[in-house]
Amino acid sequence: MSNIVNVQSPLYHADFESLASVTKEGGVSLREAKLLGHLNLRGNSDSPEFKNGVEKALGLTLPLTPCTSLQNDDATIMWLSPDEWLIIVEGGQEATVEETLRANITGHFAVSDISGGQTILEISGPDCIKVMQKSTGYDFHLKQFPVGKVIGTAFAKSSTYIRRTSYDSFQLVVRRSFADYFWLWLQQSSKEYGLRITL
Amino acid sequence: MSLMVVIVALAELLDGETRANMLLQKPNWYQQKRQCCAQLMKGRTMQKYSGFGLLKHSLSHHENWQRVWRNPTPKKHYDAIIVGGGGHGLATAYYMAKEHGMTNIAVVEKGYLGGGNTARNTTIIRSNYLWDEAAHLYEHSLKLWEGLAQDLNYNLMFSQRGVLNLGHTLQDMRDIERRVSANRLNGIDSQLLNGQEVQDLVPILDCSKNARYPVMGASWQPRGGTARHDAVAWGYARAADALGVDLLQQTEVTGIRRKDGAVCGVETNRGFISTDKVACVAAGNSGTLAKMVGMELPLESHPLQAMVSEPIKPILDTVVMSNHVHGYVSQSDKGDLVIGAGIDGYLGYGQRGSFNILEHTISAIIEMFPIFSRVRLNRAWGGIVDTCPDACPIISKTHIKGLYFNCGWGTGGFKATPGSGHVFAHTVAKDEPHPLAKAFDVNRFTSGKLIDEHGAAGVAH
Amino acid sequence: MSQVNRLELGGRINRHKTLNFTFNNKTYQGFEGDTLASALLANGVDVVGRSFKYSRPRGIITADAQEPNAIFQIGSNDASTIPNPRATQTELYQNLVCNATNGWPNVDFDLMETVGKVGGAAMPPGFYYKTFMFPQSMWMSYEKIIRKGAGLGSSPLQPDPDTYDKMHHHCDVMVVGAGPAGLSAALAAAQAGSRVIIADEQNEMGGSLLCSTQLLDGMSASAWVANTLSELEQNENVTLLPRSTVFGYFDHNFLGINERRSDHIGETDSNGTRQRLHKVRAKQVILATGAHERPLVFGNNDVPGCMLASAISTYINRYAVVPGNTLSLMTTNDNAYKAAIAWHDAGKQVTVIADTRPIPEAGTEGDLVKQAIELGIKVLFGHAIINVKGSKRVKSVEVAPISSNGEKVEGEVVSYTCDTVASSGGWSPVLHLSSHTGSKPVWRDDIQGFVPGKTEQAQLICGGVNGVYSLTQVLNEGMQCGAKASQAATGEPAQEPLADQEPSAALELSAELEPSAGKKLSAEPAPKLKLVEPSSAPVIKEPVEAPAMALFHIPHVKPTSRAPKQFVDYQNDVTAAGIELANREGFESIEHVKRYTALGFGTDQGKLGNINGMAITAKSLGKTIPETGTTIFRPMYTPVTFGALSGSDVKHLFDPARFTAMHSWHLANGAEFEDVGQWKRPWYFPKPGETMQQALQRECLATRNSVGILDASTLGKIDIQGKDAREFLNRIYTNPWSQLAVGKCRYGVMCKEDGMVFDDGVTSCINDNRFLMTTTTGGAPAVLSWLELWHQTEWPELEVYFSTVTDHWSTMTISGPNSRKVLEKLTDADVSNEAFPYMGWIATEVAGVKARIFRISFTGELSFEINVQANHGLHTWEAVMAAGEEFDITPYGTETMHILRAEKGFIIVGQDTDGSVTPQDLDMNWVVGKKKEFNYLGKRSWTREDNQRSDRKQFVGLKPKDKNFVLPEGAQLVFEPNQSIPMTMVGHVTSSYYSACLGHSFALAVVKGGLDRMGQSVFVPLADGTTVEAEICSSVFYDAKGDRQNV
Amino acid sequence: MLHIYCPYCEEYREEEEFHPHGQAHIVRPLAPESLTDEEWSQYLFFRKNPRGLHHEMWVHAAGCRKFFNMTRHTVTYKILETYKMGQQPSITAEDTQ
Repeated sequence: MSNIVNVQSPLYHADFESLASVTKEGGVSLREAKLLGHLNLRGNSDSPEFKNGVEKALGLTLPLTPCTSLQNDDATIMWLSPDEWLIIVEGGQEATVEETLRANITGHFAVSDISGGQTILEISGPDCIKVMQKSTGYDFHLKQFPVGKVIGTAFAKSSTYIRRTSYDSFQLVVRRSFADYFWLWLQQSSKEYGLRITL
Repeated sequence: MSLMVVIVALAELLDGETRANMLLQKPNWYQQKRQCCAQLMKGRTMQKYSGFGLLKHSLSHHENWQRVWRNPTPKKHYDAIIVGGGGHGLATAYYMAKEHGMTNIAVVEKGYLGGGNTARNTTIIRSNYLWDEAAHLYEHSLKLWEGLAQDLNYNLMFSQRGVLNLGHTLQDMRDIERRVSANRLNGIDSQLLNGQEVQDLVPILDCSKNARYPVMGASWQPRGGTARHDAVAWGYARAADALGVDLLQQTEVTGIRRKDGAVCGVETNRGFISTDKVACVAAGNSGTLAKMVGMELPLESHPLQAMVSEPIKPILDTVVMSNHVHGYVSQSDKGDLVIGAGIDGYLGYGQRGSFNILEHTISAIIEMFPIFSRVRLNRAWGGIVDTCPDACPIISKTHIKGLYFNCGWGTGGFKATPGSGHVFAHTVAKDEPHPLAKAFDVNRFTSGKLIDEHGAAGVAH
Repeated sequence: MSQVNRLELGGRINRHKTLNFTFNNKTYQGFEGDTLASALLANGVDVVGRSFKYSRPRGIITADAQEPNAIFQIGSNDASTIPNPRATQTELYQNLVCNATNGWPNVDFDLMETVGKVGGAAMPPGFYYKTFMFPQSMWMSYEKIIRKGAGLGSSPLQPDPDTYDKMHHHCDVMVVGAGPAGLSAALAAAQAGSRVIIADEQNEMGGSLLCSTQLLDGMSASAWVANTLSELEQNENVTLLPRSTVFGYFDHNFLGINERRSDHIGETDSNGTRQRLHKVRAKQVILATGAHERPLVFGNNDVPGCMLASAISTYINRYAVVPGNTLSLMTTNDNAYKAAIAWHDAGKQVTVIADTRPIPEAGTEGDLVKQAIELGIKVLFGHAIINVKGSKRVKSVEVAPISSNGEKVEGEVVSYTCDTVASSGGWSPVLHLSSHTGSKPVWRDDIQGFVPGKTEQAQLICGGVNGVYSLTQVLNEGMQCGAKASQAATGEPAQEPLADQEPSAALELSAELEPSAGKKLSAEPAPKLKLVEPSSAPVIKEPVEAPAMALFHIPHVKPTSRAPKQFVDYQNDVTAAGIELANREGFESIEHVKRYTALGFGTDQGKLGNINGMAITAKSLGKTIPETGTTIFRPMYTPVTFGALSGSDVKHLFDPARFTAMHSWHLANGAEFEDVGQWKRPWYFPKPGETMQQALQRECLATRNSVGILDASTLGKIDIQGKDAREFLNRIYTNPWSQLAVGKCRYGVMCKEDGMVFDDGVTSCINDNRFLMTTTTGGAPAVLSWLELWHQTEWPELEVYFSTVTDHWSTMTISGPNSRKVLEKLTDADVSNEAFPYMGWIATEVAGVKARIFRISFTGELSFEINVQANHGLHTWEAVMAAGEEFDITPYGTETMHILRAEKGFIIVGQDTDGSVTPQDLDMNWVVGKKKEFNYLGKRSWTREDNQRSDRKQFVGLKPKDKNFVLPEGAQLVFEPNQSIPMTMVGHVTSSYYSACLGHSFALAVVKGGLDRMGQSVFVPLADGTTVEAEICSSVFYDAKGDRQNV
Repeated sequence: MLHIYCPYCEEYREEEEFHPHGQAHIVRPLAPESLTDEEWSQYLFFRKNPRGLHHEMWVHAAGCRKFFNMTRHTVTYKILETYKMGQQPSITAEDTQ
């Protein structure tokens, strides 16, 4: 029995490695930020022991304003609902972070490792806002959707969390089983602008 | 088109209606028809319609056509008042007069006759329901449809072009087999078709493996079809009027007066009218009427959208429905593709729904018929459907003597029009449920004996 | 071929670019900038179609969306052909191919016309209802012939070669229509700093200004348009959408816009998007949709050559086409004189103007009237054109004096020779969109038209749609409207403080990643703070106009019923006489009139004829127009392509297809797939040459005898955490959870409040505060939502959280006597029955990967359900396959899984249940908690009367007498096979298979009182007329004691 | 197409993100066993169906997954308010009469 473990991201089958070498031009760039650690955190934001515990564990304040996110070198934490957050950490760190969270938080809370269940697609480029407008009914004007904001929304016939990382770049949190649909959809929607795959 | 009228008229003129009939070897048909007409004539003389009549009237420039119905002043008292002048209400009135001899009755309509869902539906008629109770009721209705134009002397354009319900998954096919098998044993003409048979029947349907949800088979009811919706209301109205029924349009019921636990009359915007029986057939407005007597009904009124394309040359000869991809379509005699959608999940009396339902419905049509992609949608509208928790109607007496309800037909009311009117007329006239209506008593929501037709009624129609 | 009616100068056409096109197999030429209609008129084509009912020849009447006659089939082949576009709204492109949609053998010579003349008399409105009834059985034959005449154009016969998509937008101000009102409104709103979208259905923005001869501030109307557009284009907050029809106005200021991106270029566009559906959510909507001119209703007003007065102006001024040589004009107003003046200026003859208004007092004539008289045009006041002579083209008109109220002909009829008749009965505001959201139009006597009524939407109206027609006023109103909308939209207090959010790490991040983003952020000024000097309205010399006359239906010397046909709605051949007849017959509500006569049911949806029809109804019933009511316009404003409404949601994108981590393996190994919800699940794995039955037999036996493997990843999985998790499970499930120990698993059933089974699955205790729930594949989203519903709305005090982990875990079930041996090769954990008994779970490593293994069994065999993080799913699957090779491990799909579980009598919710089945009906009393403290969901309903019936349908097994006969799934059952139809049915087959392992067929079913009928027979009457018999038996067919799963 | 203010996300979102869940403020009887069948059926099946203001429950399905309440007019479709679970409406039909 081989000791090598093949790890496969949800879009493994799309073979971005090969595509990256052939698609050099395009108004839209797409990258799979794959194999990161994803943790779903639930808790009562009114509870100081919860808030402080998270802050202690992550070194990052728990975002309490709806639809916001915070980030430091090690982790990104996104507000998903008044009692639910998504924590993104480096791949492989999720178990440690989960342990740290459990060690630091007391009271009623929940952490679920969902690293295998989702992936992040990073979409960017001058035409990426148009692709986003084709995909979801949210307003992408900077005034409504500033950098750092994160929204859970319907995306074509699926749903996703979208986080704006700059004027023209976004992260999409995509469930594994829907990843292929997103991939097909984004290819179709960006066709007229040219789609460039990056690694 | 015009050629047709001439030919039909000449055929009628030359050898009368009996000719075609003799060809079909139905010797008693003519007699039956005469009896029926005679019955209709009892109330007053109803001008008989025929192709020959059209030719005759054309000589006088159509100046002498009789009114289709009177515009009467409300009497002080009626033996029964039917609240709601839609198809079901008018049918109820007609059968009460015709079969139960109750001619001193009125239909009270707050707008114009047939102006509610009768005027807004997609006209599909079928009886392939799963559960015995529903199947028998809808089959009763279908049988009435089959002789209705002659009965009413009004062409309802009932076209038995057949109805297909597609199956796209293994579970769809199990459900279809179950329904078809039940229909067969109930004497309803349902058949199970496999994918190839469906393809042969509707060559333009995409039955390929490439579809997102390939067609695996279908149920097929050849006797199902469509009818001209407005004509149903007008035909019943004209025939009821001829039997002496007063049709009171622009008359709104504002209260139901009771005495000693029994109904004694209705308050309207045209004054109080006394009566012993109030039969409510008011679809989405049933709840408002119930509230007048402090009753609640297990009904919710939802928007149901429908739409038509521009008229195109005939290309689709059957009704095609799919629960799974959620849409259905038929082509009218004018050439419009008549398309139905699902209901909106929220309550709505606005006669309009949300745009995303329409978008999804059109996607579903293209999923089934990719060649329709370049056809254009002409008009979309909404009706208000009163839905019951089990997707079956309420045909019921109430705890108040003389008060009856017929409502909750949800998305399937049009096809039931004759049957609904027929069994409700019996229920009201005899003050006891028609045998086919018994199961639809409102008490079923207490006993738990629901008749869950969500499967058969899964896609709104 | 020369364009006989083309003027040598003028128009907005590009004479340097000649375009060839084919109409009815004859080739013509037009210019870039032409519509198909203007090009046909330029070429002197008179007859473009035939009417539906009477097959009368018809010509082009309008220059806009009202056109009822010039409805074509456009396209050269079966795939790209388009039924029913209007020539007036179709831009000409090189090599366009089009045909008339009616007429046999062709539009110029239609045999049916002759028949129409005879039979037509017998076809008043409603004639359908009065005939074709006898005998009943003949209707289908009559209908077949009637249907032959149905429809206008034809559907394509091949799939669409083009693609479509959709785009969402948000804006402060959405301006509908880019005529003078819309452009000035957009400009004002943009200058005030709003985000503006302006859409217009035409190829060029400018609306009526594009054919106006008025000067604005001394410059031509088109120059003003160009300047305004240039300013709008330069404003980055403004989006201009030409060729974009706002077809629907929906609740809460949501608009649907169809942009035609390539229809003007050619038949198809292989690279781009043919049409794009824009979906706009606007804070404020400005309707600047203008007005449509109304024709007058007079005798034979459908003869080709009869046109709207404004259409004539448009063709002359915008397209440099004079559609004839000699013009007669009938009008109720001054404005229409423009057509005669333009005609005259184009060097053609105006025969007569019949002005229906009484002779004005000297000096009170409007400026345009004066101008016409000065030009020497014959103007007859108090006159009307009561009839037209001609068949395929107007030959002459009959003019007569009429009474001052316009109701009677009073005097001698004089004939005038001409080839073109223009008419104008005034203008109708284009209020369709406002009506889409339920707003009822309001009649205004002063403008003789309906305007938008009270609305719930944040909607403003300006210009023609508001009954304002003088250009100066239109521009002023547009500007005011734009400013007002802008203020309303942007003056609102900010909804949320996001913009003032403290600079966070996220913002710093953005600066690092994308320097320009920071700049963009800060560079975004708040334009509304900037005081912009609004443009002021240009100075325009407006002609003085005398009041118009309210007249719709022109009298004839004969009564309407005997007069020549006076058309109201051309497409459906609705005449004034038809409407009056409908009224006489008792169809008095305008909705009845419409439905009975088909008024407004054409593809123009009554744009041209509805108001005239209402006016005729009103007159005939002795009512006013507002008393007669109005008709509510519905979407679409003009027809919208199905493809555009579907966008990209077609073919493989119609609905997402969900895949597991092992999907590529299944594909590579020849799996056939089954759609389960959105999932694609392997159905079975046929080997080359194998039939489905052979494959299933092989898969079943391999699992029963050695080991099989199933991808079970699609089962829903919910991580439940919190100290009240147990209590929550107690309330949701029917069985008790208080005693389930850590490391143990338990099967549970959940019911809805009506007591009917809703979902089932195994839930495992991870630790005292944590459980992992599994659900059915199809039920997963509904179950999660169900848990959240009860927690959020009823029991928020319970400390419990739910997270879906369905996608996180890849699940593979190895099942069969050799499954332990396979597992032992992959893990160091002790998986012996002693260390790891049935209905337990362990955390360990499998194939070098962290795993949870559950000892649960859906096959009845020794089974291990291995769960690994999904990124390791394929790796682990392949490792298991390798380890199992020596045992001939066999992958199986859902069908084998169904057979194996059915042999054990395990239910599948949704297949063996249908929402009307209780746990008791399923003979699953063991899963019903009797002593639970909480009155859990569904319990109360079991004591209702109907639940107490002894003849409820109960879940049993069936053994067909013929051991090889597999009962159809879904087949109905009867106790008495020889009864007549309708039969008394007693249940149905829910699952049915051939069991390779048992050596006979078997089924699961629900049967009335079935549990008390063991050993008795039921019968299955089949479609072919035969009946098969089966014995009622226990639903457990295999290993009743459950020994095999327990080893 | 409704435009709905989610009281948890604190902003307007498109209708496609939400699912309606019927009448709001239906409380599960504390002791179902003590109810008559009639009373139980009222809880199960009988709903207000007003032509006018309606308090109804929605869930922000594609967003924060929170259930919340809405006061909406069933004829005009105008939304007068949305409010969190556990809160009472500030506008009722009586207010507007």
